[in-house]
Amino acid sequence: MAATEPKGHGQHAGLWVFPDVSVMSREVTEKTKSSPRPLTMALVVTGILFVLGIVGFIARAADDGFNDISAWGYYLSVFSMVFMVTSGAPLAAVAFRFTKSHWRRPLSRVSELFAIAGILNILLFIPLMFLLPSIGNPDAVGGLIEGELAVRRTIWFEAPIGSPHAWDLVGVAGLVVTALFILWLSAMPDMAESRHTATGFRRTLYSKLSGNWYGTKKQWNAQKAGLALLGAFYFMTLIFMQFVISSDYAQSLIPGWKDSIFPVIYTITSLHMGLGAVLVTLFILRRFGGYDGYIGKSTFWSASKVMLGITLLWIYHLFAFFITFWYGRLEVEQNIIKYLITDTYAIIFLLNLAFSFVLPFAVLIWNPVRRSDWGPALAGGLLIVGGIMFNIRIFVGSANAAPGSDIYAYFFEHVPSPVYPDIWDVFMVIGGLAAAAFVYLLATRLLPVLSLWEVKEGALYQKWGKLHRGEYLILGKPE
Amino acid sequence: MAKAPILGLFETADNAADAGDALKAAGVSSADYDFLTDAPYPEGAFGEREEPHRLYIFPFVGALIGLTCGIMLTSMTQMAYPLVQGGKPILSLPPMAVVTYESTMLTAIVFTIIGIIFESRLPSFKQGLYDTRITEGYIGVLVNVEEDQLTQTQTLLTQAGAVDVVRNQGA
Amino acid sequence: MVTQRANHKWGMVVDLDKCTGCQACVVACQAENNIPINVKSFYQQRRAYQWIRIERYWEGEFPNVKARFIPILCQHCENAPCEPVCPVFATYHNDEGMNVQVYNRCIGTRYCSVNCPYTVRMFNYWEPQWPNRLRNQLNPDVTIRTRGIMEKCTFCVQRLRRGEVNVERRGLEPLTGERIPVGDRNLDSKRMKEGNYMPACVQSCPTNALMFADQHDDTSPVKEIFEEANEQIETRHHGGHVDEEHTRVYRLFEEIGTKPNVIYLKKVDAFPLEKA
Amino acid sequence: MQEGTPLQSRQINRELLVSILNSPKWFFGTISVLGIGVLIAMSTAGFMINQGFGVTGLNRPVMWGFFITNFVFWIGISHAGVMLSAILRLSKAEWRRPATRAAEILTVFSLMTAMTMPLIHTGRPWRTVYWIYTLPFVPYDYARGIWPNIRTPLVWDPSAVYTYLTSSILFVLVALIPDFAVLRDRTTGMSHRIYGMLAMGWQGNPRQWKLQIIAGVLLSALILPVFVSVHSIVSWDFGMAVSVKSWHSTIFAPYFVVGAVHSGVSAVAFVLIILRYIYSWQNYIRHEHIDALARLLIVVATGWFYFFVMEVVFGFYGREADEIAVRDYQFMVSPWNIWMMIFVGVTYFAPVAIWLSRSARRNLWIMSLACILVNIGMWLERFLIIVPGLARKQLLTFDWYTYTPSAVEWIIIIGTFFLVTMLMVIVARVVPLIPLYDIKEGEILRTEIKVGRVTVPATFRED
Repeated sequence: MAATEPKGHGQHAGLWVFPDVSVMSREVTEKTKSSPRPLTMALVVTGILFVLGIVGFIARAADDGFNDISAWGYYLSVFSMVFMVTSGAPLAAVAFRFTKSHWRRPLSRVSELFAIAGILNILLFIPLMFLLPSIGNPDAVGGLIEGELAVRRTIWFEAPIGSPHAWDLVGVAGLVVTALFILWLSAMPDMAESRHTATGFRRTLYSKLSGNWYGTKKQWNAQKAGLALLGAFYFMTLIFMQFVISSDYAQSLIPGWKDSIFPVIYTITSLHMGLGAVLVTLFILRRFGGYDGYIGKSTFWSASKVMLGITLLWIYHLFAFFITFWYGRLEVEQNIIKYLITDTYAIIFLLNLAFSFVLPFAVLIWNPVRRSDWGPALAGGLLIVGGIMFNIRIFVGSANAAPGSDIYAYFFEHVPSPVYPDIWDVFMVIGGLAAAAFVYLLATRLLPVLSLWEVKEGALYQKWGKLHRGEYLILGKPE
Repeated sequence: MAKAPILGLFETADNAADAGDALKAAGVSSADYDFLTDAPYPEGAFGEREEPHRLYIFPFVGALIGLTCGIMLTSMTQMAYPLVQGGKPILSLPPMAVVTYESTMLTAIVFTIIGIIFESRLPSFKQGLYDTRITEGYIGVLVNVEEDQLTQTQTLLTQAGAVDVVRNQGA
Repeated sequence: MVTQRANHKWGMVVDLDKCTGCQACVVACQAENNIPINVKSFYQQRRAYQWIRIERYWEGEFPNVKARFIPILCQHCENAPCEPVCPVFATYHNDEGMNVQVYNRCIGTRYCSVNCPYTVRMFNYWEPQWPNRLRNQLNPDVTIRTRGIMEKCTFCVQRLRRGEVNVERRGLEPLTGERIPVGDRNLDSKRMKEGNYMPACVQSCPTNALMFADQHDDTSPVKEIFEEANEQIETRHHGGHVDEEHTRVYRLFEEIGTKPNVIYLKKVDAFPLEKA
Repeated sequence: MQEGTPLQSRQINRELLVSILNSPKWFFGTISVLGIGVLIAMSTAGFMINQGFGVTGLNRPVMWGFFITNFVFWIGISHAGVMLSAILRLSKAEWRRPATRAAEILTVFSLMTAMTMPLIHTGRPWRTVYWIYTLPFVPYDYARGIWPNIRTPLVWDPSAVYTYLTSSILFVLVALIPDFAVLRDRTTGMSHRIYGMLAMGWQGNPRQWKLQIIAGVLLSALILPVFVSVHSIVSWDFGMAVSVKSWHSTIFAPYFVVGAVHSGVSAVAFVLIILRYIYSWQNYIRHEHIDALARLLIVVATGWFYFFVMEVVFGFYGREADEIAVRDYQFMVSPWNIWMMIFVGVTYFAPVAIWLSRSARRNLWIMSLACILVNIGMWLERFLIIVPGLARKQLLTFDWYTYTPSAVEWIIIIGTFFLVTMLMVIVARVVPLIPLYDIKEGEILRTEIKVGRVTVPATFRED
């Protein structure tokens, strides 16, 4: 079991854990192999919900077909939820590895494993290709409409071949593949370590994937460089894809909605959901998974500061959007505010505001709460709910803003009434989220949820030391 | 029987810490001696006492005051001078939010500054026993003892390795 | 004894079909409102004072070209972008639907002009000067603006005020001067015409291209035009469609949502240019 | 990240107070030259106020020009200080230590300079008292019952900027108390008394130090939101203007903030290089500090570029003729297209290309070149946002015009640069631009970890 820390001076006791690396590998691999009862239960439940989701999808398809996007608002939003979580979560590992923070070490694998759940993005996206109305106005073909109304407003200005549908799919797939590469590269040492001790399918998997990794200096350097490069590339692709998805499937569907900050808000919400999911997972692992010897509260504490930051960023960007639209008296802007904020989806918006800013902020502003492990996890959960509300508000709203051919109108001139989910929509939303959880749970059986090599590396650079009479943490910063 | 200050100057932090231990052993209460340094040593480096403070209250109080003032100023000025401008409501909230936010932050910060100065017991212009060598890297151990114990405290400090011991003139 | 003023909502209609671009309105405005003489350098520096200006656009290619004229003045918007940005309340919307400028408050941040889509707000770059022989033509009812402040079209508010005093308060018929019974002391368009209680540009327009009246006044020619314009907005709000072919009514930059109190009537082009 | 040799606190005092305790020969010469420049600018401003705004190049469509550009620029520079000291304090980055003080003082002075711009750019500056005293709690012209019109961004501006100015001045002063104590112990006579007053009887006991440290973190956390709000509000001066198509964009607030950080941090890096050169502070402002700043700048610049691209993309996204007109004027029409190319080149591509190479990051000449380039670019950015937008405001092409600044404007703009430099030089004579106690703390906390044969630099951390 992990070594207990010496009592530091002041209130920082209980913050740091120093894993006992000698037994770590064995213990973690044991945990990975074992399948405790609650876990199997969770697998069963999520699996059932997953099936329900598929049922809902089929029913929806049978009811409405794939022609009119306005029937698929909730499907759109559930795709976006899964996309936000699974693409935002790996960023935690990438970003904090970039800043060389020691506290990220127990966190990185947990966040990278979301890449496997990210495979769902591709599956979920395929129907959307058929749903997105084409850019060129079909009425314009007969020469009935020329000029500004001949094409929808999109970021694909002159509509190159196959855009946006095919390119979006390529982008999503590329993002998922990049994330999987990062996972593979960062898990390679761990797989190599246990490729001989492991049994069954894991043995074959590990030995296949870890290739000829022997941990030579050269290999380590190559791995570090590769992780850095892939990380940078992943970050760029992520930002770009979220810009594309948010403007293709939300902004361009509301005629005349020209809001340059929306992609940024979307990305921040995605960070909310990703980091939230990571912290909730960490909390479960620490409290119930028996990983408390490896995941210190310091991880939660440092992550909570970042979380507080992005919570404030969210409200800041939202206000920047709101005040700009409110101040001008442009008809289209007033209508969009009415539609998305004050009138049609007012309740959803209030929930979104509460869960994305008010409640998490109220939780995170207290130092003792941030030092605990439940506080940040709670805030993470709240942020996830907020993200769900955000997606429902934006995507259901966009899909139903201008049904039929009004989508090619130039201005958003009258405000429609809200669209409530029917039973299939509920199935799809729950099922989609459950699917992500299901795949993630499977993934935790596949690979250790703790990045062994990183934690070991961290153990080299963190220790307790005496300065005169006091005892403090010593952090080494390797170049 | 009044208490008198005495200040021992040490080259190294370890000696100063030794002096602290010695004083504790000699039964001087931890409220009676202090370590004067020219740089922030991490808390407890000399095994000194914990310093409780209530600094965190100040920003909250300030923020509350600023919030109320901001809301009152912005809303009441709009009501007091009801001119329609650009079809906006007389009491338009989004602009209020901006100015109110600024006033909140301003008062919070000003209160924090006041809190810092107050909590660190400044300004204290009739400065007690002090030596300019402290800002040269020497570490001062300032002890308040009964006047009759001054001499033995001085010897105690010297044994702990004080390079110099300063006392008030006429004591 | 002062009787209560009727509540007015002034509005102007510009019939582009009648406008010949003769600039009479510009001159009249210049004379009425004590606007400084626009010397050559003012035009070269693009600092000419023109509360109302005739914009001239060419249509088509030489040899077959047509000149198009549009008089542009302060649109007295309901949602005027210039108003809320003034830090010192120097411009605001009064209860007669007019966008008024308070010269004494103005400190000249020029934000209102920046925020005016029609660029009808003039800034006094220099101290205004008149040659001595023109001193006596200055209108005593209008303030002379000092340098460093904004000024703009006021719908000749001084004339309207005189009309209010004479008709609504003192109750005198503009032409005959006999007393009006207290019941109908209203400033309807007939009395406005008789007493010239209308902006100088309207009064001076030789083709009656400019119409000015109270939108609440049933006898006024502009009433139904404004109603038509407002109906169009309503229909569009309720998802209806407005047939652009069969209406001449429009407002400048309608999509900005400024809701001007000046309405333009499209030109009916009897002999359109053949598309080259 | 600690290179260089360990330092004794005697040595630290001697070397960091060199600018104060013994006056350099070049001081008065420099001051007088700068002062003359400032005087010329001030008298030019006086001439402009006396003659009226006719002497500038402004005209009817383009009512805002160089002054507003310069205002936004200096506000942007002022964002360096709190950005650096706050974010680096909060993230406990070791290399912040020499950078914070200089950055904060640069903040204060550039803010003061920035605020002169809107004052002299009003038509009747002698009446701006009615506008400027719209701080929270200070209603103006009470007698006539006229109150601030809080609906206008021009009133949000002063409230934000004065909040920022007040809090950063207090921030600097509080952080200066221990260093004032050092100076109090080193000086005699009048200056001794003054520094004694400023040090407020600082002793340096654990309680005072603890609160000093907490103050640093707490104030950073409090000022950070203010600093974000300031430039957002400055950007809303433009974002709220519906009539100027290219201004009315929701992204302006974050776009301006990131741009401000970009130019500000570059400015701080430049100031640090200058300080290192004139006071020979090689032991304190080391190459790794400039290096770290440059690496931070790569991230900031890329973030800025992202927002820039967003702004442009969504400018075209609307497909509205009036917006396209502005964009066309910006990107296609000479000379604006040339300025635009220069601006993007020197703001992003050239500097980032430089910063990507480690050797260039550690070459002070190249670094200062890059920093200057960034600031030229950021000045151009504001200019290219403000003027083309106004010159092509709406589709009334009859009123379209351009803008050429007059000599008066040029002189005043250059004068502001003289002013900031002069203030910095003067303040370097009275307060240490590198926090002594911060450096000393760094020396106390530095240690090493042995891993096998190598020793890794490490630091003691209280949490």
